[in-house]
Amino acid sequence: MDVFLQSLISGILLGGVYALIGTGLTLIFGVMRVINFAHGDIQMVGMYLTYLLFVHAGIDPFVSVLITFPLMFLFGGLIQKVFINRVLDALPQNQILLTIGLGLIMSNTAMLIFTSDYKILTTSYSSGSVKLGGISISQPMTISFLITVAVTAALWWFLKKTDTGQAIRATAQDRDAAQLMGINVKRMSIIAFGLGSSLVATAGALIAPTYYIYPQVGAAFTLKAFVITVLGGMGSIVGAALGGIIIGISESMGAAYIGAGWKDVVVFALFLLVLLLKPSGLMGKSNA
Amino acid sequence: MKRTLVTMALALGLSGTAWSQALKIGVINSMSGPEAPIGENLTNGIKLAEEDLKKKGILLQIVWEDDTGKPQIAMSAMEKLATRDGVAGIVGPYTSACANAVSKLAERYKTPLLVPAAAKEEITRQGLKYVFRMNAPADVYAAVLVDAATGLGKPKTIAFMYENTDFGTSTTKTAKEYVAKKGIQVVADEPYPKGAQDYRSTLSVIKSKNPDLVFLVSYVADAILIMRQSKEVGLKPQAFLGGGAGYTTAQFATEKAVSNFVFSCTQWTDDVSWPGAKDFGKRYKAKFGKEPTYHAACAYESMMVMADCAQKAKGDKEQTQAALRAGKWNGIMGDVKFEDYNGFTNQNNHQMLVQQLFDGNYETVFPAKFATRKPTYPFPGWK
Amino acid sequence: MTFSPSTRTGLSAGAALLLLAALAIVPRFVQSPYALHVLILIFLSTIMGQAWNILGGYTGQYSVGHAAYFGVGAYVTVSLMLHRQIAPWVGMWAGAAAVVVVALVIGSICFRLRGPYFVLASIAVTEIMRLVATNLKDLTNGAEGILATEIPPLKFGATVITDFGSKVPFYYIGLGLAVLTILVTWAVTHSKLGYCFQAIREDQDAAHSLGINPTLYKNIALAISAVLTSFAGAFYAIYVGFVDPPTVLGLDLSVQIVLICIIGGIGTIQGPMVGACILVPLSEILRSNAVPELLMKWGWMNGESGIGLFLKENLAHAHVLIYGILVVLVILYMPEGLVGFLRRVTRGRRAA
Amino acid sequence: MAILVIEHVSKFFGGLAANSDVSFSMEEGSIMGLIGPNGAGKTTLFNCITGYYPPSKGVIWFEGRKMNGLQPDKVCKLGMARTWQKVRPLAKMTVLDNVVVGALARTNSLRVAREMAMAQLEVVRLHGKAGFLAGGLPIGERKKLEVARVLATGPKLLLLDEVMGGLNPAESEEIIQLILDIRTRGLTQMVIEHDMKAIMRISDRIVVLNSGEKLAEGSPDEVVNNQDVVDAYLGESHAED
Repeated sequence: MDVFLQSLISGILLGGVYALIGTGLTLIFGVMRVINFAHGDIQMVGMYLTYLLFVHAGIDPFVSVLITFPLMFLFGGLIQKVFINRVLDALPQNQILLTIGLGLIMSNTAMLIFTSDYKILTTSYSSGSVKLGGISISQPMTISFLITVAVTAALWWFLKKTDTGQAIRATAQDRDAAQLMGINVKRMSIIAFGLGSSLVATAGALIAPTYYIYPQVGAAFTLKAFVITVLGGMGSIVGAALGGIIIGISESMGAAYIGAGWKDVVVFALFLLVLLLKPSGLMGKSNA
Repeated sequence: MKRTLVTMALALGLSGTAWSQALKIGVINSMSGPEAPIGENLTNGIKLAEEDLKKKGILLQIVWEDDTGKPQIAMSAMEKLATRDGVAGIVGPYTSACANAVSKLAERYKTPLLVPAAAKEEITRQGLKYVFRMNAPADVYAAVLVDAATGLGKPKTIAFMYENTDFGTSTTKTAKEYVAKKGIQVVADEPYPKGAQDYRSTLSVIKSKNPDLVFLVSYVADAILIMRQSKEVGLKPQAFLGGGAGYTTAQFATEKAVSNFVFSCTQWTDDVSWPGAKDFGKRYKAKFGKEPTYHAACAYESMMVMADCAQKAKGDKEQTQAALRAGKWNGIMGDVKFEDYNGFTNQNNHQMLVQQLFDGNYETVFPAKFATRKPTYPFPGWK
Repeated sequence: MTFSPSTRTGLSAGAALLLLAALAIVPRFVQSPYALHVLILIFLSTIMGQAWNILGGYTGQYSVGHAAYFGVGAYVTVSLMLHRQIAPWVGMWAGAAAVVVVALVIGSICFRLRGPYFVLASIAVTEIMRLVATNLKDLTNGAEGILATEIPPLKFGATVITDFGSKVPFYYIGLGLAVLTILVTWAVTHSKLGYCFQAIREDQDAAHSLGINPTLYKNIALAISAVLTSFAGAFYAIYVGFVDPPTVLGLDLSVQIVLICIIGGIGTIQGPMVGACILVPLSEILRSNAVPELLMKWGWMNGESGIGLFLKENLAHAHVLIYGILVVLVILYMPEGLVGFLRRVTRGRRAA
Repeated sequence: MAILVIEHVSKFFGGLAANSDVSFSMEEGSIMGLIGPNGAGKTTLFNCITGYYPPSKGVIWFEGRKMNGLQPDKVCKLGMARTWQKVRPLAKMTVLDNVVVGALARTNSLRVAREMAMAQLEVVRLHGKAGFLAGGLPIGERKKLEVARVLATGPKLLLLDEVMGGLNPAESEEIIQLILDIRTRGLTQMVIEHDMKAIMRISDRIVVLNSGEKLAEGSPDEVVNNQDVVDAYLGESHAED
């Protein structure tokens, strides 16, 4: 029973961060229909930024989100404007390769600057936990989960209530129609890519105290982000949040009951199952 | 003087003739790609060796080759070094997969290959005359740790948790065979994919089995994560045994809250009484700004040995091989001699050490003749 | 000057034969095993790229999971050789048979999806195969991989044709397989299959309305592509003598395969060859620090100067970075690959 | 003899009926006009007949054979071929190769297919552009290419979805002549068209759809004089002009 509860709690807490990563990707895909293979690498950039702020300015990783978020927004927007924008109408395989190339550039530049050493942020609360009966709840992961909830809620509010948010949603729904309605689609794409980058970088900052940083750290997260996004329905924020939690729980349960080596098989199998049974994802519209 | 000459020759574009006076030794290492974090330690070790050799008046031309962690690229590198660059010998590759792939080429081209730190046993078990290995292979990792534990208490059960890579699985495989001989029962066998963020569910499964020993094989960062989360879930065996790699790093040691009293085995440590070990640690730290890992030491000593042989052989490959076979060294890795035993060929029967962490400091606790402190056993619990 | 189509075909066939003849006698003049090795890698890349081209280039199904077929081909061939003493040139057909089964299963999953979803599904399926290969230790020896350095000599009756003691037999096998792949591609594109494949690529619904069953033809394309890829895998396994899940089933490999085609020119018969001829030597040059060495050798750079030291230290580390920059530049400025780019340039010149 | 019989065909998307209870039949060798305002369900009916959607209810008979559930490729091989409202050229293939793809529905030999394709290109007078890339053709020629391509599949029944849409009067006239020409070869044709003058000229019978239902059926004269049709469709169409 302890094993079950422990796995469930860890899965949910982990899922929170996954949700944020997925939300970032879903926003980018929704607006541009580009599969961003550099997503994890953008997260890596965010993680190094967090690391620099922690080591050189002594800023707590959770607090540094306030700096990372806007900086990575600019970073993502720039990438969109300079590169992605030029392949929006290109063949999908070219878009994929472009983002793969950009990812290679980011991770290898990081390697030149920081070497390929593992960087570990040790905060006073890195291994802190609260005991609840036989199970323990990680303190830093609980905080990061709460921040995730707050960020997701804020994003949801932004997309529903602000003019820019609504324009982004309109663009995601139908790019051509949005253009006809006078929405500046190019600007929306830049904002969406910027926001997507901010979100995934925030996820990076949030896991920094409990994880570690190295130049290739992004690769695994990119794949995970795809799975989460498709699971929830490409373009759906609520879906991505839900997908993140589901993936978190299935990883954790898979590790406990089938074996840690098989947990990713569980995740990918789940992914294929959803693709086949409900290609639009759990929260996607059926015609999407 | 020689150095000035070389510089002048270079400036004049006469590099070809000048270089030919230097000993050519190839290095194959994972300098980029997923293995790069460890590969970098080897690079640094070899750079330090290059400096030291220069001081001794042995001028090296090292031909660096990056295998990016891929066997077929390692083969490219090997082909190039052996047939185009005409090196006297090669130090590397770092990973077992790459070392395996190039070993038969070394034999074919009669080019001595000194593998510094790859653990897979097969590498020196193929009867290849030109393949040498500095470090102790995977079976020793497990044996030395289990010996230390059985010498200190009476553990009856053991749980394995290891990354499902070549290194992790082959180390654990030999460990399982070894504990079976010692009559210890395996209660959990949990391979995990490296780079996961959450090990809590696996650890709570292990905790529910209540093992006497927990045997862990992980690289640097995972080691810290696993120990942090072990503390979280309250796993408390008689001893944590870290099978090399991640449990022997300075980074791991600094995580005092979770690393205290963890046993680990290593090929090398800077507090051991082997000549030059302490000094190597100091100079390494000064030059690269971090503590050396055993990979760095293995690579350093490998380059020193290879350069020594190559110089005696005046760059001739076959004579270099003969010199490696015949020679005996005593440096920062202790006694080095390449021997044939237990099915191994040209294997340095290296003595591995067991260390325990005390408040951020590694102390050698086993075997007794190298021990610097009495071990604490069983694990007294989390602070 | 203009040629009639048949004259042009005749000319290019002649040029191809000349090239083939030249390649066939290369080992007589080139003794350097390293040079032969690089050529063998080029052949291997050509096979992989051309095989992918049939599905991705001609049929428009952008699989980023071709490592699955490469890996199965490699594993089956090596396992049979090691455990059942079946010679690789026999075992590779068993590998091909296994790959067809795998391909049809993967096809039945992935071909229900289109566009980005197809790409992601192809990645997911291949990742599952990699993870299964890592976990099923009894079948694949798990992460430790399979080492197979002893290759049985190739015999014809009692005569030993080769004992694989040098690069040369591998050179000819690689060349032979590359030629086979190119011939298969040529035959496919000059048959009904090729028309059906391209129609599906251009517009699946329109093709469907013209009497083409897309599911059937996509699966045929996949099967051909997968079998040829499995040959590449088998060849790799025998040549390198070592297989493990990350190298023969990894996402890196799948991406590499696609890259060969895209750099060269997708959906053209020359594309994969051009791509292989560029990418293999390029990565060799960048990887082995040849650039600073040459600069020093030619006296353009002082090895002990600041810049020299910097380049020597970092260029080897930076080769993947340079690779990434090249990929980005090609996608932005030559989206149809080098072959497409050259065609556009020459066409432009002809028009002018 | 009726070549095509539509019996009580309905098609629902979710709760919405795109076609409901449509019935009519076509005589061999005739031309039937299918008209109706935008969203009347004309293209949906085409999609049902040619196998892109299975009808939700009802039966489609072609030459006495039940067609429900057959895939589009099978439908094509049985002798029904369609064009698309929004032309779908195989853009990166040549004009000739586009038609060859159609001809391959009838033969496995490339040589034969090329000959057949060339013949059809001559019918639509595009043989001069056989070597051009289809994606580079102007709209009028794309429409003709589309007709040549379906003709090459050797159909008995052609379903033409707005082949005159977006063309200038001269081009439209060419297509009209083409349709009449095809009739002389004994092929049956169903034509969706917005140009009322054209449809009145070429059709033997006309079916009018409105909101998914059949509103009227008859000769062009009968339809024009049908008050329901005038109210529902022609009125709107005039208002549009």
